[in-house]
Amino acid sequence: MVKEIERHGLPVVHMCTVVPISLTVGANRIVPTVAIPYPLGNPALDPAEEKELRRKLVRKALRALQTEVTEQTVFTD
Amino acid sequence: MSKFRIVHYINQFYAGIGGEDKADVQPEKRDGIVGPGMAFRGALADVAEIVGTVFCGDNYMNDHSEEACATVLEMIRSYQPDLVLVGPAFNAGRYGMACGMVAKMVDENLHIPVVGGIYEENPGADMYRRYAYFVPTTNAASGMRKAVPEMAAMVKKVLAGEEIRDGYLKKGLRQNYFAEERGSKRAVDMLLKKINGEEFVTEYPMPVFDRVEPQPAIKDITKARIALVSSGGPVPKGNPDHIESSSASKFGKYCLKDIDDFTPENGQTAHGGYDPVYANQDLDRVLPLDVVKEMVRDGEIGSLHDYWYATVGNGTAVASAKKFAAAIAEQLLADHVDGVILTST
Amino acid sequence: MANFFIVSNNPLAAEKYAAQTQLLTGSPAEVYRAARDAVHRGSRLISHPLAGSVKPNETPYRSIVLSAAGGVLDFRSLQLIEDAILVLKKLPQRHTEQYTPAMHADYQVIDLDLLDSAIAALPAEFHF
Amino acid sequence: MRLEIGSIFIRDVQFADATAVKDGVLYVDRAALAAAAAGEDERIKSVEVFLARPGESVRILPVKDVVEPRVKVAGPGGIFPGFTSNVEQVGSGRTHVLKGAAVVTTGKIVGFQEGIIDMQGPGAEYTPFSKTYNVVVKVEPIDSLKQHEHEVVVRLAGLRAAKYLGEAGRDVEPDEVRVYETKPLLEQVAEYPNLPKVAYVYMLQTQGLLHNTYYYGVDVKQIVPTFMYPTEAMDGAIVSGNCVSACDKNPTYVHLNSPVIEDLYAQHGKTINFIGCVVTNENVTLMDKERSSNMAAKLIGFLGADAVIISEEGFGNPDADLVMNCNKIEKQGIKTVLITDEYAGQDGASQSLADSTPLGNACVTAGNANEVVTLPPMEQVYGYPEVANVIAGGWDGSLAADGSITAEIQVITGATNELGFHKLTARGI
Repeated sequence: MVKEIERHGLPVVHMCTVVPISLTVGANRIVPTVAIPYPLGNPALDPAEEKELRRKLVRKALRALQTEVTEQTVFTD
Repeated sequence: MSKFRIVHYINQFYAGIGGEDKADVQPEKRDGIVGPGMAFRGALADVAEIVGTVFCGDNYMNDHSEEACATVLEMIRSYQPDLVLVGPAFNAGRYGMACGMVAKMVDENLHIPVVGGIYEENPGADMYRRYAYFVPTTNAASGMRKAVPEMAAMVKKVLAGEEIRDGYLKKGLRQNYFAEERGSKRAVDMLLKKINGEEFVTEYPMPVFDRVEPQPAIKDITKARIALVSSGGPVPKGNPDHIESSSASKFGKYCLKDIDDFTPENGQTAHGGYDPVYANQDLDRVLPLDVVKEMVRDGEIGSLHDYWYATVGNGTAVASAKKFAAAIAEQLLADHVDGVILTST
Repeated sequence: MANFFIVSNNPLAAEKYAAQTQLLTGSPAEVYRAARDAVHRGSRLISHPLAGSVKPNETPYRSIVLSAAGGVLDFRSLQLIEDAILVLKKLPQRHTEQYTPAMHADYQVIDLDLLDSAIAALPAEFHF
Repeated sequence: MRLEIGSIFIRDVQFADATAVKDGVLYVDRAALAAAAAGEDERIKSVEVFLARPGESVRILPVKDVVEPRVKVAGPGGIFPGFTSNVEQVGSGRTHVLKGAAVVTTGKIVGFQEGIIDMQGPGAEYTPFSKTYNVVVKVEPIDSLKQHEHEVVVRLAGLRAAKYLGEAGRDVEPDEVRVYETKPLLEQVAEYPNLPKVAYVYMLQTQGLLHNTYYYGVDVKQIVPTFMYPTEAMDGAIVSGNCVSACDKNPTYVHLNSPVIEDLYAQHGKTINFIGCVVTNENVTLMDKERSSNMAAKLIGFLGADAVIISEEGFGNPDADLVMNCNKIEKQGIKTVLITDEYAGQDGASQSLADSTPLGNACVTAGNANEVVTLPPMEQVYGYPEVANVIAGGWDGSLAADGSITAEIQVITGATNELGFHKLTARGI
């Protein structure tokens, strides 16, 4: 899916929990997320903290989209 | 001996009905040859005859696939063919899909062989290659002159019952046969070749994954148009399109203009591959709509495409991914989207 | 307290390892789903979900040993459980509910034996 | 170790008053064989014996094991050490084989019916045991027997029967004598210093009840991988207690005639230097799998092998062991060839293995076990025909009223043997 959309000429940032799968399916910009049932959240946090966590992850994704890459890159920090 | 009977399936364009403006025409059949079938006539003359041509508008075939396929199948059946010829579709996405759907219907219901022509990267090729001998073609209709003799040769081989090992896009099926030597001997032979640096052919290729070149980065995200896509199955509450929980046959497209935040009342997941409790409580955990909306408002993101797209996939490659991605990308490009955030579970 | 647990639909497993077993009432597919959800929450597989050569569509009983929840997602466990679910999907469904009581008893014994081998080989970090 | 294998070619089998081999005919004293198979085991209620020859309209099911009659005529130890002989090291001296004859055991353990052998028709093509002269031993245990014991009882009866028949070849002059020899490592390496050193990683199914394999009588799941001289297998060092997945479990017969060992010996001293085997297991826990693959890879490295063949046994989880062994051996710069079989679904469209690795680039396949075949009715059925509905790969209704069976080829004994004993394979179309 990621790879196929990118093939049509759009940069894609893949936000996903299972980075090895993302590498396998051919994503070029990868942002690791929290957990499979809640990639962009964490039910253990209070709602405000959870939203802040999500905001940070999305900002990281935006940064990935603005970063030139030549090969599959995982944006960890 | 009487000649083999062939039915040819083509689209509205090759049938001479018209282009994109006629892509909604319903299935029709004509006795004998219409359009490109003429080119096949000479090549097949001594063994087979195109006894009928069935055509349909590409949009009609794709948008009403169930009825269209059923009608096309009955039209094909009415000619009692020995083989069905589809295309060539070259790189025309919707025509390729149509040819593929016809191949599948014929293979599963009439149990007669199908020969087609298609460009390897046409999404229809990946989706439906297992149902036909698809001869690889160039990506444009200018390759017709090359495609016809190759397809005709494949038709002849198939009708003659010859064992066909190449000249088509592999169907991706595993087929048993008895080898000359037993397995252990073949293993020793393969090992000797591997030791000696000679070429050897594995009998079971482990799955490999192709890559795509990274697209250039977005220069300034505050001016860019972003779209949200997810393979985690985020859908409006009630799953209005009835997206299946796994191996879904369709993707969802939903307007996000009126939603600023997901709640248990307006969103849920359709994905059957994980515990849905957390996503159903707050779908922002799968599709970060709340923060993205705020960031657009605050100017951190230029603008947002008005729809989100939802598929159900476990991350592993599924045959339909290409088809979905092609359809989604088309709509995103039409709306001048610059980049995509795709979330997965 | 044990730092591992068993998801199972085998009553013999629940009998023998009462305190450690989450007994489910459904098919092996339910057991796989429960194990998958546990892996998604951070549990690691201790036993292979396709233990034994008994095909998952053939046996009505399945027991899987996992580490107690916590920790980061273990990719290897994820891969194995997802692959096992795919294997179950590709095999034709069989009407195991029509098995005779004696057959059910046999499949329970087999599953328990595979479970016993896993418990006997429990890695040192795990305990009752 | 140096072992002479003297093959006595068997061209027919008949019942007679006394058990003997004469002019290529195996004469079987029916009652004496039944008594020998039963031994002193009071858990056995009765033993019946039948004969099944190639081309006859005979079906045997459910097959538990197939064993070849052999007798040790010189050298230490006896056939099937740890079972019908003491645990002396075998694999040297001389062994006589009734080549072409086989003991086929059949017994009923309700849930786990296993294995079909057809002596003619389409099913016969799929099993290597349609070409052997089969002495069918049907074992009926006492009613109260538990599942665990049932498997043991039938397994031991088969070994005793094969040993009893093998004795008939003790004083017969073999039609052919072949010599197999692998020396202690340093000597063996020195013998052919310029040939690539090849070893064999011999994976055995070891998961639990009905999934066990024994090496000198010890349950292999309890050992760490160890070194084996290839000739040990020829004397019955490896015995199968595996009754699940008929197509790709390794009957004891196939261990005795271990095909990779035989075909590596065929090249020994010519193109390769066959330095030995590493026997390893396929256990249920992931930690065991890690440990065993580490140990096996270490041993292979220690032996200084340049290349190995790795064979698998069984369905599903052993794919993980195969992949681990392959990865860990390849990463030491040692070349591998893998032997497996496939479960690609009835239409051949599914993923074949439950695991994969890009390093597994040289793979031999024994075919897709999910392929569906229809086996026409046979005039004679030995065993328990009603179990066709419940064997692996059969499904409800697979036994038709006329006696024909529609099922996946995984029901056929040896159809997709992963030691490479048979010719079935698969290709991508």
